[in-house]
Amino acid sequence: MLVDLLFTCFAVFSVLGALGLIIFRHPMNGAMSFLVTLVSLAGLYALLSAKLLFALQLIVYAGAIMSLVVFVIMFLNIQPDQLPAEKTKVTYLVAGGVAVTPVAFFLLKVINRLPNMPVSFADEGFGGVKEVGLIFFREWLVPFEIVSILLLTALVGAVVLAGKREKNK
Amino acid sequence: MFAHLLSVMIFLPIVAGLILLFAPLSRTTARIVGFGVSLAVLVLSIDVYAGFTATGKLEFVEYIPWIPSLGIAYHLGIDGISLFILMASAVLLPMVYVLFGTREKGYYANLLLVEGAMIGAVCAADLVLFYVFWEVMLLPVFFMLGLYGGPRKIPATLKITLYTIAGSLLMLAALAYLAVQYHALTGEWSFSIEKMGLLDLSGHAAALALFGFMIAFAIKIPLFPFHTWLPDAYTEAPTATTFVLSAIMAKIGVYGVIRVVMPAFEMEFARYALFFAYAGVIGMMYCGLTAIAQKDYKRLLAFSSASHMGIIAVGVFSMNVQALTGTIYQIVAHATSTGVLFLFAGILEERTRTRSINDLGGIASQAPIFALFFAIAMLASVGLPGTSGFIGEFLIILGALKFNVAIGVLTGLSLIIGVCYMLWLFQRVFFEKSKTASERFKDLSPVESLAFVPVILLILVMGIYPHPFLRKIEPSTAQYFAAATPVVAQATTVTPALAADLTTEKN
Amino acid sequence: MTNDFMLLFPVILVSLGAIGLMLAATSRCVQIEQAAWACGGLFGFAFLVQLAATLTGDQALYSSLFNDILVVSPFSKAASLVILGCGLFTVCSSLSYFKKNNFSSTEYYSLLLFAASGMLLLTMTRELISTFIALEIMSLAIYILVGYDRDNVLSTEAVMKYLILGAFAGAFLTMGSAFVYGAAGSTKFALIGNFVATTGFLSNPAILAGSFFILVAFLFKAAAFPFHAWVLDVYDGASMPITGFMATALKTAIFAVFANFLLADSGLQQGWVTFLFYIAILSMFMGNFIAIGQNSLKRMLAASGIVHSGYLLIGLVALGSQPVPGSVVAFYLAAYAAGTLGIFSALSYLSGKGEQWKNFDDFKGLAKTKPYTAFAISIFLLSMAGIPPTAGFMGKLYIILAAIQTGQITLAVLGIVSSIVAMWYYLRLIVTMYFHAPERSFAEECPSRIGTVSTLVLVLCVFAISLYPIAL
Amino acid sequence: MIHDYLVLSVILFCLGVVGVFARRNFFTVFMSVELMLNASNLAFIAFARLQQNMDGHVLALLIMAVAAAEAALALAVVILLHKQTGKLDTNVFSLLKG
Amino acid sequence: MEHSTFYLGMIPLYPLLGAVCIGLFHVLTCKRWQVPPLVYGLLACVGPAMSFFLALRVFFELRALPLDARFFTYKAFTWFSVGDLHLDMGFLADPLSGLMLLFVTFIGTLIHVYSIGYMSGDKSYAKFFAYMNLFLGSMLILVLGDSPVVMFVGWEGVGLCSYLLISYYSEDRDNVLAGNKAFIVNRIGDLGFVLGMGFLFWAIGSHGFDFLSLKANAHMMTESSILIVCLLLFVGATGKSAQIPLYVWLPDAMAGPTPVSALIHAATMVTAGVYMVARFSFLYVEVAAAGMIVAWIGILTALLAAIFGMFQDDIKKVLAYSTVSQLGYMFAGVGVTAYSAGIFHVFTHAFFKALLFLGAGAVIYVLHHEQNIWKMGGLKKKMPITYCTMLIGALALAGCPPFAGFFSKDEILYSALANGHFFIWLIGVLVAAMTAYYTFRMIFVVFHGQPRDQQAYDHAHEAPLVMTVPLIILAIGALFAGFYNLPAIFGGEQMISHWLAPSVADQHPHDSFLLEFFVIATSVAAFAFGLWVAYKRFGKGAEEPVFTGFARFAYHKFYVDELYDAVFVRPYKAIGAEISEGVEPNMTDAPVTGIARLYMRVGTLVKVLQSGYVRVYAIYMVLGLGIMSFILSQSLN
Repeated sequence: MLVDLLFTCFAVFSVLGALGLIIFRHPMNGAMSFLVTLVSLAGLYALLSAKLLFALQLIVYAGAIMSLVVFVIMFLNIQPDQLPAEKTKVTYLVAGGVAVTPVAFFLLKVINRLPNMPVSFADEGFGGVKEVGLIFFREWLVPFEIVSILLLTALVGAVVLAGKREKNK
Repeated sequence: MFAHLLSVMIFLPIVAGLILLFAPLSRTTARIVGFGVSLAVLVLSIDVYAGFTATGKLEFVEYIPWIPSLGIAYHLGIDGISLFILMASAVLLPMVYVLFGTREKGYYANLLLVEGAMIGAVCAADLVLFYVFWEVMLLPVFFMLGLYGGPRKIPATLKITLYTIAGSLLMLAALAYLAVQYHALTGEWSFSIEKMGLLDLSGHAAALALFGFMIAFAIKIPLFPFHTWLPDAYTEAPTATTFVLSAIMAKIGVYGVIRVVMPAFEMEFARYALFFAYAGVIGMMYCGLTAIAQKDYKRLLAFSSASHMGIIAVGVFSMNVQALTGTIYQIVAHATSTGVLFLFAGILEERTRTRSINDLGGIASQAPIFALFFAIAMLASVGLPGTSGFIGEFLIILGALKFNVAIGVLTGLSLIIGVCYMLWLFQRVFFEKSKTASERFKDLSPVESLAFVPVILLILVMGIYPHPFLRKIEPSTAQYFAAATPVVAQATTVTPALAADLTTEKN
Repeated sequence: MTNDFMLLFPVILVSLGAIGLMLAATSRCVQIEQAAWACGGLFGFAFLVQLAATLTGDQALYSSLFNDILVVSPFSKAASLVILGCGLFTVCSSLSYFKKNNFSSTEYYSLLLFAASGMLLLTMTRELISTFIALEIMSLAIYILVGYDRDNVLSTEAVMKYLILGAFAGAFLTMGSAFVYGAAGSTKFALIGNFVATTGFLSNPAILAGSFFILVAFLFKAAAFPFHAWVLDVYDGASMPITGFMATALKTAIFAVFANFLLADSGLQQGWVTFLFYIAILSMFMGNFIAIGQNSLKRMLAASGIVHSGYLLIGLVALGSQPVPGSVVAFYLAAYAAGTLGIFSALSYLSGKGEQWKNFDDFKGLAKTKPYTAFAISIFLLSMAGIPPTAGFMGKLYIILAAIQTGQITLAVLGIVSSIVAMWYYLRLIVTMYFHAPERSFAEECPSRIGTVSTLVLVLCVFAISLYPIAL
Repeated sequence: MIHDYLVLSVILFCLGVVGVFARRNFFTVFMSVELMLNASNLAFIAFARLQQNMDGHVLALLIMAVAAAEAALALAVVILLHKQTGKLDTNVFSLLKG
Repeated sequence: MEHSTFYLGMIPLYPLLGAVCIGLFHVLTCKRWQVPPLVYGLLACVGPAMSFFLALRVFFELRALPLDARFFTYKAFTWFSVGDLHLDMGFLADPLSGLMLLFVTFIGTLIHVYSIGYMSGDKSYAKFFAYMNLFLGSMLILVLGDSPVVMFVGWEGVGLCSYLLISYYSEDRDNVLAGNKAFIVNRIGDLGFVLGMGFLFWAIGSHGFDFLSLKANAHMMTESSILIVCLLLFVGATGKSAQIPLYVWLPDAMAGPTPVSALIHAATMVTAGVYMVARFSFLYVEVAAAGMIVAWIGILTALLAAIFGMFQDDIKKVLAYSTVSQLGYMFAGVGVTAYSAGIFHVFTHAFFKALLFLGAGAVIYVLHHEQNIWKMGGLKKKMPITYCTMLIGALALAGCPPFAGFFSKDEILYSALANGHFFIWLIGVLVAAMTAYYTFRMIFVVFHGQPRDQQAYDHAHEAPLVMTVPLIILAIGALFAGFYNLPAIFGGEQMISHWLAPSVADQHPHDSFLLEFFVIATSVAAFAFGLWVAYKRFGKGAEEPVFTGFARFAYHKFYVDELYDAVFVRPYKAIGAEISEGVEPNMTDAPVTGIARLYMRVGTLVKVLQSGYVRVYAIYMVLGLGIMSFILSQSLN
C-alpha cells in the first residue's frame, strides 16, 4: 500500500517535472523542474530495490551532472531576450504529442504483452553495492574499460571545443 | 604466333592508350603511335583470322580464374560471330589515324582505349568480363564526344551516356540473375557465357531478365524506340567517334543478343522474338522515314544507320540460320558501308564547314574520287548486289520471310526506303550545281584515297565472293539451331501454314 | 587470454596511441606535423598487423572474447581493416589540408585515434551497452572533429546539429536495449539470439520493439531515410578530411555492428527484412533526389552517401545468402571507402584555404589545368557510380548477386534503377571538369606531396580492390 | 505492479521526444535527451527487477556515465555557440541548408 | 560433251573489266593530263566486241548440242552457302540466254561504236563509257545467271547503270530527279523480285536454287504458292520493264544521252522483265491466272502508252512511249503463254527500236540537242541516210510487212486469239493502229514538210560515219530479223520458236490457217489505217496543235505523274517530316526527356525539405518513427 502510494507520488512528480522541463521558457526553470524528475526517479529506483542506483542517481545525476548544467546556465548569464521567442511553442508541443502518440501506443502495447509482477522489496542482496559491484567487475569489465576511453574523449573534446587554444603558426 | 593472342590484342591498345593519355607526347607522335598500334592489332587479327578453324566452338581460349568463389574468370575465346566483329574493328580503325591527322593527343588515346575495350567485349567469354569491357568501351566515347564534339556536345554526351548506362545497369541485374539461376541449377558458381546456354529459363522472372538484357542491347544497337540518343550523339560526335559508334559499337549490342541472350533464354526468347522483330521493322521504317526529312547530312546518316540496325535486329530475331548468318554478315557490311559513310561525312564537314545539305552541291564534278568512293559505300548501304550490303540483307529478308511473312515483307521495304533518302542525299550533295560551300572542295589526297581503298575493296570483295567469309560464320550460327529444342523449332515457324502451303506436294 | 589480447591488438594500439598523443599534446615539444606522422604511422602499423592477422590467422568464424562481449570474426577483421585504412588516408589528407587551413592541433590526431578506437570496438562488440558506449566514443570524437574549427560558424552549427540529433538517436538505442534486456534478460547478442531462436521473433513484442529502436539508432548513424536529414549539413560544415573520415570509417563501423546485430539470430534478421527492404528503397531514392539538386560537391557526396547506405541495406537484407556472413557488405564498404576517401583526399589539397572551392561550378575546366587530379577524381566518381573496372562496380555486383540469390529481385532491380538515377550527378562533375572551359585559375600548386601520393595510392586501391578481390 | 514503472518510463521517454520535437532552446533540447536517457534507465531497472537480474543495474550505471560524458561535451558546445552568436536558439543556426 | 565452259564466265567479265579499266584509268589520269577521248571510246568497244564473239561461240556450241540437252553451265565459284541455301556464281547457256546474248552483245557493240561519235565533245567521256560497259556487263550477268539470285545481281546492276546514265547530265536537277525516280521505281519492283525469290526458296529452294533444279522441282509447289511467286516476280518485271503501274519512270529516263536511251531504255534492259517471265515460264504455265494477269497488264500498258504516244511532242518521249507500248505487247505475248513470240518480239524490237533511237539521236545531234518535233521538219533532204534508216525502223515498229516488227507482233496477236483471249487481241489490233499513227506522225513531222526552224535547218547536216554505219547495220537487222521466225503461213520454219523450245514452256495453239490469215489481215489493215490517218494529218506539214478535251488529258499523260506525286511522294515526305519534327521529339523521345525533367524537378523540390533547422530534422525522425511504430503496432495485434 505504502509502495503504491510512494510510486504514485514519485510518478506524478517525475511527470510534472518532465512537463515543466519541456514547457518552461527559461532553461533555468527547466533545469530545476528536471531536477524534480531526477530525484523522483531516484525514489523509484529505491522502490525497485536498486539501492546502488538510487544513490548514484542522487549523487551523479542530480548532483554532479545537473549542477554542471545549472552552472553553465548561470555562467552564460542568459537574459530573457537572448532566449528564442518560440511563439508557436504550444502548437509544436501539441503536434509533438500527436506525432509521438503512435510510438507511445506501440510501446504500451508491447508492455502489455510482457509478464507482470507486483513490486515488493526484494531480498537483501538485490541491488546492493557489493552484489552489483561484483557483477560489474567480473562480467562487465570491458564496458567499464571502454567507458574510461569515452570519458577521456569527452575530456579532450571539452578542452578542445571550449578551452583556450593557442594559435599555431 | 603468340600464346595469348587475344589478350595481346585487347591490352596492347589499352596500355598504349593509357600511356598516350599520360605521357607528354606531341600530337604527331600520338598519331603515329596510335596508327602503329592499331596496325599491329590488325596484323594480329589477321593471324587470328587465319588460325580460326570455324568449328562452331570457342577458339583461342584463355582461362585464368579471377574470383574463384563466384566462378568469375578472365575467360576469352572467339567464335565465328565474334571473329567478324573483331575483324571489323581491327580493319577499320587504322583508317581513322590516317584520315584525321590534326587532332589532340587525347583523341588518339581514347581511340586506342575504345578499340581495346571493344575487342575485349567481343572476346570475353565470361559475363562479368563482358560487362566490364562493355561499360569500359563507353568511357572513351564519353570523353571523345564531350571533349571534341560539336557545339551541342554536352547534352548529347549526357544523353548517350546516361541512356546507355541505364541499359547496361539493367543488364547487370539480368546477368546476376542468370548466374544465380545457374548456381541454383548446378550448385556451382559460374559466369561463363557458354555455360549459360545450359539454362533454359522461363517464367516471369526470366522474362524480366530477358528484358533487362534486351533493353541494354536495344539501347546500344539502338532498336526502336530506344534510338533517340542516336541522332544527337552521331551528329555532335567527332567523326572518329561516330564511326566507332556506328561501325562497331552498335554491333556489339547485336553480338550480345546473339551470344548471351539467345542461348540462355531459348524459350522466352522464342516467345518474344516476334515482338522484337516488329520493333526492328518499325525502327527500320521509322528511322528510314525520318531520314528523308533531315537537312543535316550527318543526322541523315545517323538515322540511316539506325534504320539499318533495325534490319539487323530483324535478322537476329528471325531465328533461323540464314537470317542469323546474314545478320553477322550485315554487321560487317554495315560497318564497312555506313561506318565509312560517316568518315566521308566527317571529311565533308571538315572541308566545307557545314553540315547542311542545302549548302552543298556538285561535289561529284569537283572531287570524282571522293564521289566514287562515297557512291560505292552508299550503294553497299542500300544493299546493291555486288556489294557487301546485298548478301546480308538478302539473307535476312529470306530468313525473315520464313520466320513470319509480314516481317519478311516489311523488312523488304528497306530496299525502297533506304534508296529514297540515300539518293536524295547523293543528289543534293554530289549532283546539281556547285554552291559556295562546296565550290572549292578538295578531292581526296592520294594518301587518303589509299586509306579508303582497302575498305572499298572489301565492300566489293565481300559482295562478289562472300563464301570464304560465310564459311567462317556459318558453323557458329548453325550451332544455335542445331541444338534447338522442339519448342523453339515450333516457335521459329510462326507461320507454319505458309511453310506447309509452300511445300505440299501437288497431286 | 593472451590470444584474446592479440586479437584485440589493433584496438589496444590505437587507443594507447590516442592517449599517448593526448598526453603529448600537453607538452610543447611535439609539433603538429610530428603528431600527424605518428598518428599515420600508428594507423599504418595497425593496418599491417591486422592485414597479417587476416591473411595468416585462423579462419574460425568467431572468436568470442571477454565473456562474449567482444568478438573477432573475418567480417570484423575486414571492417577494421577498412577503418584503419580510412584513418591512414584521413591523416594523409589532413596533412595536406592543414597546409592551407590552420586550426589544427595535436589533439586533432589524438581524437582521430579515439574515434578509430571507438569504431574498431564497434566492429567487435557483441553486447548492446558496449555497442552504445563504443558508438558514443566514436560519436563524441567525431562531434569534436566536426566542430574543430571554432572560428567557423558553419562548423559549430554542424556540430550542434549532429550532437543534438546524435544524442537523440542514442537515447533510442538505450531504450531499445532496455526492452531487449527486458525480454531476453541479457544484452549479449549470443543470448538474445538464443532467446529469439527458442521463442521466435514475432512472439516477443519486447524484442520487436527493442530491436526496432536499436535499428533506428543504427539507421540514424548510417543516415538512412528518414533519419538522413542531418548528414548534408554536417558533412557540409565539417572540414574535408573529417567529412571523408565520417563518410567512410563511420559508415563502415555502423554497418559492421548492424550486421553483427542482425546476425545474432537468423529469425531476427528475417523479421526485419521487410522493414529494411522499404528503408533501403526509400534511402536510395530519397538520397538520389536530394543529391540531384545539390550544387555543393560536399553536399552531393553526403546525399550520395544516403544512397550508398541504401545499397548497404540491400546487403543487410541479403545477409543470409553470403558465403561468409557480411562479406558482401564489407567488400562494398571497402570499395565505397576507397572512392570516397579518394575524392576527399583530392579535395583536401585542392579546395584551398577555407574551402573556397566547393560548388560544381568551381571545378569547371579542372581537367585542363590539373589533368591528373581531374582524372583521379573521375576514377573515384566512376567507382562510386559503379562503373567497371573499378571497385564500386564489383561491390554493386556482389550486392545484386546476393539480393537475387535471396530472392529479393525487386530490391535488386530497384537498386539498379537507383544507380541509373545516380549516374547523373556523378557524371555532372566529370562533365564540369572536362567539358567546360576553365573559369578560374587553378594555379595554386598543391601544398604537399603527401596529398597527391595518397590520392594516387587510392586510385590504385580502387582498381586493386576490384581486380584482386581478396575480401571474398 | 511492474508495468506501472514501465508505463511511466514510456511516458517520460515520450515527453523527452516531445521536448526535442517542440523546443528550440538548446538547453531544453539537451535536457530532454537526458530525460530520455533517464527514462531508459528506469526501464532498465524495472526490467532488472522483473528479470531478477542485476545486469540491468550495471547497464543503467554505464548509461549514466555516458550521459555524463555527453553532458560535458554538450555544455562545451553550448559555450561555443554562445560565444559565437550569443544565442541559444537552435533555429538561428540554419546557414547550412538546401 | 567434254569442253571447257570457262568462256561463259568471260562474257560478262569483258565489259566489266572494261568498265573497271576505263574507270581506273580515268580516275588516275583525270587530274594530270588530258587523254584523247577516242582512247576511251576504243577501249570501251573492245569488251562488248569480245563478248559478242563469245556469244557467237555460245550460239554455235549450243546448236551442236542435241535438242534435249541443249544447255551448259559454268560455275565460277560458290557464291554463298548458308544452311540449305546453296548458291553458285554460275552461268547458264541455253537457247533462251543464247539468243538474248547474241542480240544484246550485238546491239551493245553497235551502240558503243555509235556513242564514240555521239558523245564526242562531252567532258566526262570516260565516265560515260565506263557506265556503258558496266551496264553491258550487268546485262550479261542478268541474261546468263543460272539462278534467280545471280540474275538479280545483273538485274540491280542494270538498274544502277540506268540511274547513273539518266542522271548523267547531273548539273540539271530534273535529270537527277529522273534518275532517282528510275532507281526508286525499279527498287519497288525489285522488292517484288526479292520476295518472290524468298517464297520460291522456302518452297523448293532447298533442293537447289538454280533454274534447272527449280524447274525440276516446280511440281512440288502448290498452285497458290506458285501464284504468289509468279505475281511477286511479275511485280519485279513491271518495275524493270515499265508496265502499269510502274511505267512512269521510263519516259523521264529519256533525260539521259540518246545512246543510253537506245541501249538501255529500249533495246536491252527494259526487256529484262520479259526475259525473266520467260525464264520462269515453268512456273507461269502452271497457273493460268498468273499468265492472265501478266497478259492483261501488258496489253493495257500497251494501250495506255500508245495513247500517250500519240500526243507527245518530244521525239524521244514518243519513242519512249512506243517502247512502253511494245513492252506491253511482249508481256501480252508471254502472258498468253506464247513465250517464244514474246521473246521474238524482244528480239526484233531491239533492232528497230535501237535504230529509231539512234536515228533520233542523230537528228538531235545535228540539231544541237533540240528534241521538240515541232521545231523540226523537212530534214529528209539534209539527212538522207538517217531518214531512210529511220523509215525502215518506223515501218518495222508500225508492223508493216515484211519488216521485223510485223512478224513478231503478228505472232503475239495470233497467239492471243488462238489461245482464246479475244479482248486482248482486239486491244492489240487497236494499239497496232495507234502505233502506226504515232510512228508516222513523228516521221512526217520531223522529216517531211517545211522546216519550222530555219536557222537550225540550215546548220543541219548528215551525221558522221561512226554514227550512220551502226544505223545502217541496224536497219538491215530491222528489215530481216523478222524472217528468223517466219511462220508457216509464209513458208517459214519458225526458227526462233523451235530454237527456244527447250528453254520455255510454250503452249502452241493449233495451227489454223484461217485464223492466222484473219489475224494478219486485221494487222495489216490496222497498220494501213494508222498510216493513212497520220499521212492525212501530218503528211504535208502541220503546225503544232493545241490540245483540248481528251487530247489535253492524254497530252498530260492522264496526270498520272501528278497523281503519284500526290498519293505517294508527298505523303511519304510529309510522314518523314512529321516523324522528324513531331513524333520524334514529342512521342518517342518524350518519355526520356520527360523522365529527366521530372527527375530534376523532384530534385529541386526535395531541396526545400532540407530546411537547415535542426528541429525540423528531428521532426522528420519522429514522424518516421511514428509511422513505423504505427505499422509495427498493427502487426502486433
